[in-house]
Amino acid sequence: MPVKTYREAINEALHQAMREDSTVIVLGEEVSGGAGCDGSRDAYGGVMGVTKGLLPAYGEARVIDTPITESAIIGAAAGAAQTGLRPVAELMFMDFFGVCFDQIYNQAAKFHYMFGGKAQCPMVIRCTTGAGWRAGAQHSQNLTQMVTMVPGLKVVCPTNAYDAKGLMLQAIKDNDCVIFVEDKILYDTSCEVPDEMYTLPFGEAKFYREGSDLTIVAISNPMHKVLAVADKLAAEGITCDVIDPRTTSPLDEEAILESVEMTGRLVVVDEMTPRCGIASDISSIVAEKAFRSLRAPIRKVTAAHSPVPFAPNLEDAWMPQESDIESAIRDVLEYV
Amino acid sequence: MPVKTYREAINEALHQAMREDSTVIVLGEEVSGGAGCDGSRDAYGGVMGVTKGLLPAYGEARVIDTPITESAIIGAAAGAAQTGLRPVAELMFMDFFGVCFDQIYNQAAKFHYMFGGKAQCPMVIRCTTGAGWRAGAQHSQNLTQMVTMVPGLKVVCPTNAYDAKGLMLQAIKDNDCVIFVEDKILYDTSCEVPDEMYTLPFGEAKFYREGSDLTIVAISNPMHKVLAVADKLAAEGITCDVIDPRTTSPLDEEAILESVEMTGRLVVVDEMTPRCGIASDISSIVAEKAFRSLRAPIRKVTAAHSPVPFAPNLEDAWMPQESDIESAIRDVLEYV
Amino acid sequence: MSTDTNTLLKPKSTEQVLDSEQFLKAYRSMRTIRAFEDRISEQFMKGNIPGFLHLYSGQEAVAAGLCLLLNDDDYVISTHRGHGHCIAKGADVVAMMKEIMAKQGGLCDGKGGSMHIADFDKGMLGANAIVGGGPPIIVGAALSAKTLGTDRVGVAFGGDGSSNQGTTFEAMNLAVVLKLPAIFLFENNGYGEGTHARYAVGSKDIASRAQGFGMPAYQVDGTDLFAVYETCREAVAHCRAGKGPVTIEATVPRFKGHFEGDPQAYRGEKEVETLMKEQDCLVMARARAVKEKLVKAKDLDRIDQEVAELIDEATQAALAAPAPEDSELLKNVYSSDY
Amino acid sequence: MSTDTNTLLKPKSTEQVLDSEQFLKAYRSMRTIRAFEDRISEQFMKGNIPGFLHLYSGQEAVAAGLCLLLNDDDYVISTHRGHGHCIAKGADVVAMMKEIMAKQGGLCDGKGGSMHIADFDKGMLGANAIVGGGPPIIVGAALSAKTLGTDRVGVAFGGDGSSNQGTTFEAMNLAVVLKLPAIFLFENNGYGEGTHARYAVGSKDIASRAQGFGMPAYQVDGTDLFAVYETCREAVAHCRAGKGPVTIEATVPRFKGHFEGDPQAYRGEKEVETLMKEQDCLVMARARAVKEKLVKAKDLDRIDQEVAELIDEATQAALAAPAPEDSELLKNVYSSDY
Ligand SMILES: Cc1ncc(C[n+]2csc(CCOP(=O)(O)OP(=O)(O)O)c2C)c(N)n1
Ligand SMILES: Cc1ncc(C[n+]2csc(CCOP(=O)(O)OP(=O)(O)O)c2C)c(N)n1
Ligand SMILES: [Mg+2]
Ligand SMILES: [Mg+2]
Repeated sequence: MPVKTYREAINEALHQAMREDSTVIVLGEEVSGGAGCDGSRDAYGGVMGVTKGLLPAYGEARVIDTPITESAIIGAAAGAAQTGLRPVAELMFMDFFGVCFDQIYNQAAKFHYMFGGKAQCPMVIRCTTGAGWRAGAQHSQNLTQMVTMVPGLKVVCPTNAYDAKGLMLQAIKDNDCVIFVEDKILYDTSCEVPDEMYTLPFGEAKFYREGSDLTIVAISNPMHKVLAVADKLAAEGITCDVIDPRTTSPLDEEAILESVEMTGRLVVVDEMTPRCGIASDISSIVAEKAFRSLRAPIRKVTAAHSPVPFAPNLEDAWMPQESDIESAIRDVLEYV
Repeated sequence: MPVKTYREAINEALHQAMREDSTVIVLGEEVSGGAGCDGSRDAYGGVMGVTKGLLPAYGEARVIDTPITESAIIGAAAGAAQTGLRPVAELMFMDFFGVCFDQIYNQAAKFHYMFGGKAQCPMVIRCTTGAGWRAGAQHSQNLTQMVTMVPGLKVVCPTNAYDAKGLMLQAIKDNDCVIFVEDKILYDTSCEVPDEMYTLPFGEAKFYREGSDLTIVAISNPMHKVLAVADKLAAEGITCDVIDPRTTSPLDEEAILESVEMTGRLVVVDEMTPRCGIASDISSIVAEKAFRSLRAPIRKVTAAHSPVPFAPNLEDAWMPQESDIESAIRDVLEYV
Repeated sequence: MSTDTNTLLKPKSTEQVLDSEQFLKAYRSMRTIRAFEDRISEQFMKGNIPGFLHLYSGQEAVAAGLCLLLNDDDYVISTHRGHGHCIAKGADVVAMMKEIMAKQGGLCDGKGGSMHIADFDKGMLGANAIVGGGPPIIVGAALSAKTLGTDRVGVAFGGDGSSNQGTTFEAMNLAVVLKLPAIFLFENNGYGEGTHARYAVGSKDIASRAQGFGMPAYQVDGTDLFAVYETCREAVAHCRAGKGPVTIEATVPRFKGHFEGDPQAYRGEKEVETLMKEQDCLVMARARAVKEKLVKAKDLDRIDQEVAELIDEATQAALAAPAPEDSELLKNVYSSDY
Repeated sequence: MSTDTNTLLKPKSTEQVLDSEQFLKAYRSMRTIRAFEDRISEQFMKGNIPGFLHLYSGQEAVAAGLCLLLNDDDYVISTHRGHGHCIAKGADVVAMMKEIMAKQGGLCDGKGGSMHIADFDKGMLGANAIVGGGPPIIVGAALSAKTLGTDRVGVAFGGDGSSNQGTTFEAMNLAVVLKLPAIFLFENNGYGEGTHARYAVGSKDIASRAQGFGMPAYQVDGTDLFAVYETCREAVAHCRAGKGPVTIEATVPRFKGHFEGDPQAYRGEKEVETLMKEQDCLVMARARAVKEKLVKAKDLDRIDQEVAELIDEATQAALAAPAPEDSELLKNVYSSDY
């Protein structure tokens, strides 16, 4: 099977969805780049290159560069979604929720319910997340919890290229507003990705590893740190269920609960600040629904409770690292 | 001691703070009302009447009616806070975070840290919250978790008039950006409130009731439903610690943990949607730090995972009610 | 129409261009709105309506005049003050009343209420309780029209107050950049709650501010149905011809409080009384149409009568209808089930 | 100055009004900016600077010309492209270099970096990595000035791209409503990342759009230090006199990519080359000042020399400085401890 990067996989999904369905459009800042300029068009294809090639293939009517105007971008996507299109809007960085959040949580998320099921809002909001780029406090945040908490939104956070393609194709097909969270750190990672179109269902966790000593749930990029630790532990004979929910809303509670019922021990890892994050959420679900099976405290491994600092050493200290994950795991395993 | 309503208590705190410190200003939509009109000024004194009388007392330079422009209101407050004033900005409804959230979580919350401690942002954002008014999906939300999760913000949610006054005076004195969450349902509730100025510290929980069978933590208006249930149970000989954190950030973890260490059982109640809320957050903290003491699953009693519906019966079903709280408590108590 | 952005536009003529059939349609629409608002005000006082009401009384000529020019598949998006737009766009008054009373059979199954009333079959994309929430969304509806090659237009109603919200400006700029068939119709009733537009709109002039964004902008007396119609006719034609967005600022009186129950201490003495006497669009439209022999007074009387009956019927039906089942709570959070 | 909002303003004269001392100050500031940006570009390529850099090269006359008119206690707020504003406002270049290299002794203790560089002692309220983040905040600084009765002014720098953001418009309206001493200075360098202003600014014209908000607005050639100075002189005087806000649109070339490393495929062939040859504000300022005998060439040469030394020194100091202690991570999340 061909090997593709996370970037290529999402790009391919967008290409295929646009080819198949003429109501799919892409809009956002720099989604092609070069609008109004003297040089070449499609100069960026998205600042991360994810939408590269869409403009030449589908034209300006369907690949729409916008001014810097996030509220209008998301609002326009929501309005278009209600009136016959399937927009894929891009927010360059998830950190920019703040300049358009009303259109996300008060508008797009609520239309279907608030209007008694008579409106549909089939749209995707792509946004990048994640620290590690030394991009500072306003371009490094993982705010997945801010959308996960909103009823009406679905939230997807793929951790590999294969999942990214299948989940993107599902997101575009889906009739609700889907927030598609791309971890910038993952764009150049690759794995086998079929050329054909395929979808992956929402709300179905993926087991990266299976084991019996511990359950580890991780969201976005930290999953890869978890895997490194899990493999190290495996060499010591400690085996873990390593679960990637893939979508935080809907959440595959069942997979997590079943695993904890077997292992009795849970560590949850994300790269959000610690208060009210996904780690808290999953922990609380397990503390409510699988309490009887729990044999140790549930440990959360998250980023620190501070804005993301610029200095590389501080940013590294801010992010959850393999050593943090490992020591949390060992604590939980050793608990009697 | 004189009895005052929650509305009067906050109003008095604002009056006293403005009288004492000429750098305190109030700004927002309709904080006095009547700007540019032919009729009387201070016509509203805030749509809830909380800022009534400030304009006549302190004048237009310090009690500033604004256009409908939340990003500019919060941004202006943040800029003023950095340059010598202590603004108290009003967001009429917490639901409006979406039209100004960048100025809250990316700007005001981060200045102090991001600029190496060299900026300070001593401001208060007052906002109303809470369902029950049949105001529909965009005017009824409790989004306290959205600000609690943000490092750099402090979040206050008083449940009675006495606390409201003391916490407001502390909030205005505080050198950080404080989100002051007023539950609309509480404005007409009253209790004894001293005439003098006093402050209550942040991060110090209040015990509404003390007991040994169960710990109940509740945020905002649901506290009053909890108290009704707790009193009913007390009549049956069941006694509970009923804890009001009063500030969700900083959170008085210690009080909660100590209580759970004693009771071994916890129910957390809020009026937020269930995912990534304060109930999840507190539950996860206890599941991590007081696991050994836990003798039953931690139950969360929250609103439903949907937008707030308009119809009264649906809204009532959406909100956590006494019966929900009672049955969660009984489940937890009965768990063996 | 000139697209010279340095001149505020007036419609080419405000001579009578409405024919009698159209006039009757508009009159019926205006009368229905007025009667509807009066009735729900009364029902609100009786405690039969939960929540908040913002009535459209006094502004009827704007919604009615514009919507004469729209088809069912054109789009409008509204504000917290949305009943008039909804009725003018053709929504079923019975289903509206049920919605506002939170009953089964309501336009939004009782989940929306007055501030979120919508009728997607009539292209009415919803009242919106966030000031400035609508304009970005109508840009999307106009984008659909352009992308799908229909000749539909999208209209965002907004108030003077909403004209100060950043989302509104962003929507205007994006509509210009993408040359979309969008109309930004600002009903300047002088007030955003209890704050006057002469205070809150820094430029004092919404149309010219909009014009600065690079689109043609009209100012029109919103109490004059004939003028509204002619202005909107030009604006709609401009949009349908693919020439991009247009702004219209219509000055109107607000007969009622910001919300039902508003004591309105901020208004001048006798202000409302005078407005109701001198600026009632229904009275003026009727007088002119009869005087110019466009229609007969008795035809209008008949409409008044029919409307009164309709409103009675709607009220009875809504009062009699059951509340939604509790089990509806978690229905329609998502389109697809998980 | 006329406040007629229907006419875009030009400064009354662009005759030489800078005296030689001021010119030397501005020249030093411009040269420092240019040399600073060149040096960090080089250091970035060497891997000594983490994160992202957006260089100000080509736009120096704007920051330098404006800041000549400001005192340390006046306020500016900047954008992601903030080094020039920071230097012109008087920040210590050594501490800047340390900040950008994420070192101890940096202006923000290494927590901010290029995109969040600030110097509160100099009234520089920070670079801001959110496009449109600054204007609302400067409204607050101007509000402080008005409320506290100082004669300070606040300047929000912004790009052409930022002029499309709703927050910017809200800030302009609020500044007009409250009549605040705020200047909105848009540096139109033609580009928002890889999108041209002629596409993204629907009105094609930032100044006249701002003017629609009801404030005087200037357009100025931002490569001409003399013109910038004169324009800003009028604008600052207007603000200090309590007459409310002003907008200035300054057209400037962007010599570098949007960010360091930007391949710039969207730019025309030889575009940058031509701009650097024909629109270099430093070259032009120097030529005119020498020709008009305002200063001597050798004085300028000496400044160039001194600046080069300063930049060397800053680079050495920054390279040598240690990274922040890891223990700093949780310091300054809050002003007070709990
Ligand atoms: C974002 C937001 N801010 C504030 C409000 C509260 N509010 C509701 S209506 C209103 C006034 C709106 O004025 P205008 O746009 O002139 O409309 P009108 O009420 O006159 O029809 C305000 C401030 C809101 N609903 N949404
Ligand atoms: C809210 C927001 N949207 C988008 C971006 C990404 N971004 C950073 S700079 C920039 C272009 C800004 O253009 P302009 O205002 O003209 O400033 P210039 O880069 O030309 O100095 C964009 C789109 C951002 N940082 N913030
Ligand atoms: Mg109004
Ligand atoms: Mg630019």
